[in-house]
Amino acid sequence: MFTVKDYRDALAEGYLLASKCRRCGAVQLPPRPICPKCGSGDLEAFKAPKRGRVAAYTVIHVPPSRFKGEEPYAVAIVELLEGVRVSGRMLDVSEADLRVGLEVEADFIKLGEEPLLCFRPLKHP
Amino acid sequence: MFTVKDYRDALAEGYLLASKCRRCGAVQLPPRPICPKCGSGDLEAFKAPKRGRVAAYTVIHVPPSRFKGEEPYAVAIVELLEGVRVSGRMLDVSEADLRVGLEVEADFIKLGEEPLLCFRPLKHP
Amino acid sequence: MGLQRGVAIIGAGMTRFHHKIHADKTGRDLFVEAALEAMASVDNGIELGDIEALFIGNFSSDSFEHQGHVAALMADWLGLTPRAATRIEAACGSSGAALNIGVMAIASGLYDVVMVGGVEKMRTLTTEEVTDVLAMASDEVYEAAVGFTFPGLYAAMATAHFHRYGSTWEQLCAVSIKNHHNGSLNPKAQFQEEVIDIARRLGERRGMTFRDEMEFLRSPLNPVVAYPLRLFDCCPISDGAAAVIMASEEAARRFTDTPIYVRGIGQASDAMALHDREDLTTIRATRLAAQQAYRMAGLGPEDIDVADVHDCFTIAEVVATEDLGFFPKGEGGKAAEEGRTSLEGDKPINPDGGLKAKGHPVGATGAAMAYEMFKQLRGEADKRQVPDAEVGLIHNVGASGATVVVQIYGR
Amino acid sequence: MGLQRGVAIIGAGMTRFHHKIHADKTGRDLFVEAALEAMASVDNGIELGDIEALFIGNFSSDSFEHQGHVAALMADWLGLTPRAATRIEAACGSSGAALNIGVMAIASGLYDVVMVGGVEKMRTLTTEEVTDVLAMASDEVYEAAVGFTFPGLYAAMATAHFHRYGSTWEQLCAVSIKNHHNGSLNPKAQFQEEVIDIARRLGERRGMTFRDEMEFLRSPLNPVVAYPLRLFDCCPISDGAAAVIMASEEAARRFTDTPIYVRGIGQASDAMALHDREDLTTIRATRLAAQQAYRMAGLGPEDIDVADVHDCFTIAEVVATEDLGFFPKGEGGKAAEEGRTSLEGDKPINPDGGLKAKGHPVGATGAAMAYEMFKQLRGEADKRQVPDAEVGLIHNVGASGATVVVQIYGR
Ligand SMILES: [Zn+2]
Ligand SMILES: [Zn+2]
Repeated sequence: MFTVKDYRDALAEGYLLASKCRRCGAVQLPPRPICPKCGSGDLEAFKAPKRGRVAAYTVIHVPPSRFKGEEPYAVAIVELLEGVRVSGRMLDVSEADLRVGLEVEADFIKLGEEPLLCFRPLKHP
Repeated sequence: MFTVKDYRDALAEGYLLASKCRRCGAVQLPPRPICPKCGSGDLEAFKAPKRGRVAAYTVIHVPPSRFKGEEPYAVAIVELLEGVRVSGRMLDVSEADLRVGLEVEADFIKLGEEPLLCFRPLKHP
Repeated sequence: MGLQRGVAIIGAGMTRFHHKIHADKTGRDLFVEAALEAMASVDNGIELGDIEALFIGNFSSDSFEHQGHVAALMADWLGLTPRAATRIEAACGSSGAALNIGVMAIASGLYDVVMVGGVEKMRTLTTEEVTDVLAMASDEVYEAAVGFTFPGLYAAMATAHFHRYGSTWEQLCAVSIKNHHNGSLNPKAQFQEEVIDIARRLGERRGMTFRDEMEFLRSPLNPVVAYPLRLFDCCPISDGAAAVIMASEEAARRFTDTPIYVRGIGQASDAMALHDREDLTTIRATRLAAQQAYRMAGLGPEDIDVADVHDCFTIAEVVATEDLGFFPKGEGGKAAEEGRTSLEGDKPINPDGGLKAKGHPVGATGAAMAYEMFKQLRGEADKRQVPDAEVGLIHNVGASGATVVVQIYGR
Repeated sequence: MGLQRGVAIIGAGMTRFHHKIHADKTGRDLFVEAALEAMASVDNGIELGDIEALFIGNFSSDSFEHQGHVAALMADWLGLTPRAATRIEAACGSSGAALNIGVMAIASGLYDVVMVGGVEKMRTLTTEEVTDVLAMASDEVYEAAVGFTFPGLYAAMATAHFHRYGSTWEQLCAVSIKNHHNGSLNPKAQFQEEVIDIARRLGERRGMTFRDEMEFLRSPLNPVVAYPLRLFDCCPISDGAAAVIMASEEAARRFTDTPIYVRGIGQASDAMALHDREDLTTIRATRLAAQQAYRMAGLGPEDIDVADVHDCFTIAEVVATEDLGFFPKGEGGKAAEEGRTSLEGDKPINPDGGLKAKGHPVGATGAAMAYEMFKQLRGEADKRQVPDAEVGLIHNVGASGATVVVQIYGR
């Protein structure tokens, strides 16, 4: 049974752990103990792709106290696969360039002790 | 309508604010907005007596973090009037002398910024 | 199977919601004030002894007042002990969820009369600390940890809504201006001032003048909180409490000739994390909770004369008016801009000023919505009265939509 | 008016309660584990889609995991969305209160099948910090502020009880020894070791030998927590979750031939502050909640074959067995000493080890008590089975007695 720790351990190691339902094929990111689509507990782990597109975003100007001093900072919801999204911090992008549809790639950094999922705009060669 | 602040202000000034129901005579310490005996909101303030007897007590050896370092310290429930009790810190008494029925007198000190209700054993002349 | 017994509201009260005037009061002081007003509002009078149970919505007195177990505390302070007292928590939907439980408690046959209240004393903390506490209502591990705040989640919804439907920030401003107008008519509202008057007042202090509201709202006096949402897109931080008294239909007649009947109730959940929702521009739990309530009431969106919807942010009101079926999907912003949701419009929304102007002591908001409908449907809403309002709806959301409660009332 | 529909428990599950083995799990992980076990225990099988609503007891995930809004989170993680999910909080009585709401929810006619669970992940904090969090369940302003802790409040009750009835600390030790014995028979218990075996194990490490349990319990290896209560008078800090599935009597028959029927429920409140109670040696809310439950069931204390009572501290079990009417006031300690509450006694109490040995993840405790009665009354309690148990009672207390819930079950 996948736990929160499995996902966080994967983040710390530099990849996005997802699960796929062996019964109905639905994908969960982070991995879950139960498939929310069909209720099956028969799920297999896989590494989610690191590239995706911004589905929604914001720039935080009034931060919670734990991130005080970092403002303004951008956060985005990124779609990695059809219908599979995740939240992450946006780096290396100006407020003007941030938009829905922007192509991004995941990066894995640490904020103090904690792994932090980040995204950066994809640089086309 | 009496509020929590009224009681705390009184503590800071060195007395115990109580209320008495004008309808049924019931006494409330701390003062309350409503008489719990009869539901009346017609209550008058008065200063509760400072002397009473220990009705129950304990000596805290595992403190909450805000009182860490003060342990062991004694806390008592003191009966000031028939059926009217209050909780306070016990000072100037050994664990051996602390007992139900002990005569005590209220004292008002500060713990940092906060007023703290204390009791000391009554010294008979 | 439907509810085994009908339920009605027979009394309602609330404190003014405010960020300053309650500085000297604790949560228990606020709740007692609201509860006493609710009792005083019962036409034929009511005694404490008539109230058989208490349900209290509260989000996090743990964080705000270092006080848990608050339902027992409120019962104690109001003089309701030894009656059963239970706290219900569903983030900003806490007292909405408590209202549903109040209905079930009576319909079950266990109680004839109960009080349902809500309370939140928030102004014990700084704005940053409050932001931190509110973020607990989202998914700590997957959202809050990467930096999402509560305004941030709704801001993200706004960007998705703008992108998909072409709605605009200017449409959101129409919501804010309308709600401030309604608040100016409501003596219980935290802000009782039109946006244009606030613009004039603040401008004078800084030697600035504004041609109209929009110039003010675009100015630095309306700073960005979470892009694209600015200060005037966000509800304030508030202290306050509200309470309603519910009774079985049969018991209700003893207390008043004009009870307000609960016609339908609904509640749904959804993924905690916004990113996990099927559609970022819709709160699915709103659709499902509304469906349940409409079905139970045998009514549809077209039958609703007045509604209090959960406008914690301006975009939330737009999305809610769509998801409740008042306007086609994507046209909520346009409807606001056209004045259709104003007191004079065809679908008056948040006549009390909404969370935006009335204030949002989070745990008290659902109960305060029920208070407003009690006043509106009894024709007691004074300057903010929606004429001939016979059917009212409340819509109370927990966090970014993981909990939604809907209730429909009728005269 | 009584409940409009009968209610039964058709399934129950729980994690083991523990202070260490769940270190790598969060609250949501624990709850899912308990919920899946509850579902697997339903004789004829059950699907997630059969469960129409979720009620979760939780004391303060706010403080322990910086996570509010936990009912929606649990629904999400279990795959129960979009079903209604509501968190109930009444301190250590949280999931007891949730059980009562589950009963009302079904009796109201709104739902046929609901899940009621409880969860608490406490071992994220140090013992001092946990002490701080638990103190929030008492009156912050009038009790916690002067230095009362949660053990301290029960310790004060003990001094009053000793003074008035001549009961003794040695009698409290009998409760602890008995509950550790029962825990040693329960694979879900945190401590599965007799006190004498613990004495031997700890003694060996320090080169000490103990003649019997009492010599060990009087030794420095059993330090004072809050005089007169020592470590072995106190329940431990635990992580864990529990869940039961409830159904209307009619729906229950689809799922099992041996449902456990809810015969009576009760809930009462009292003053938050211990000092404000009428009598410091009695928990009045226990008496009143039990009265309600006995009346609804048409039963009395003499009819109860087995009971789980809230022994957060040894003195609490003594007071509970008196207030529930099992023994005359003041004689609960004597009854424990005489073995009357042991598995072989005439009134077996806490066959699962109680909070003392089974553990006490506070928000999960009421649901775990219902789990135990489900097992006992179905004859599935293995080594700790009370022979021929037909009627069971649970007694779940919030804090020092400001909330008490009682439920009575029958085959
Ligand atoms: Zn599946
Ligand atoms: Zn009186």
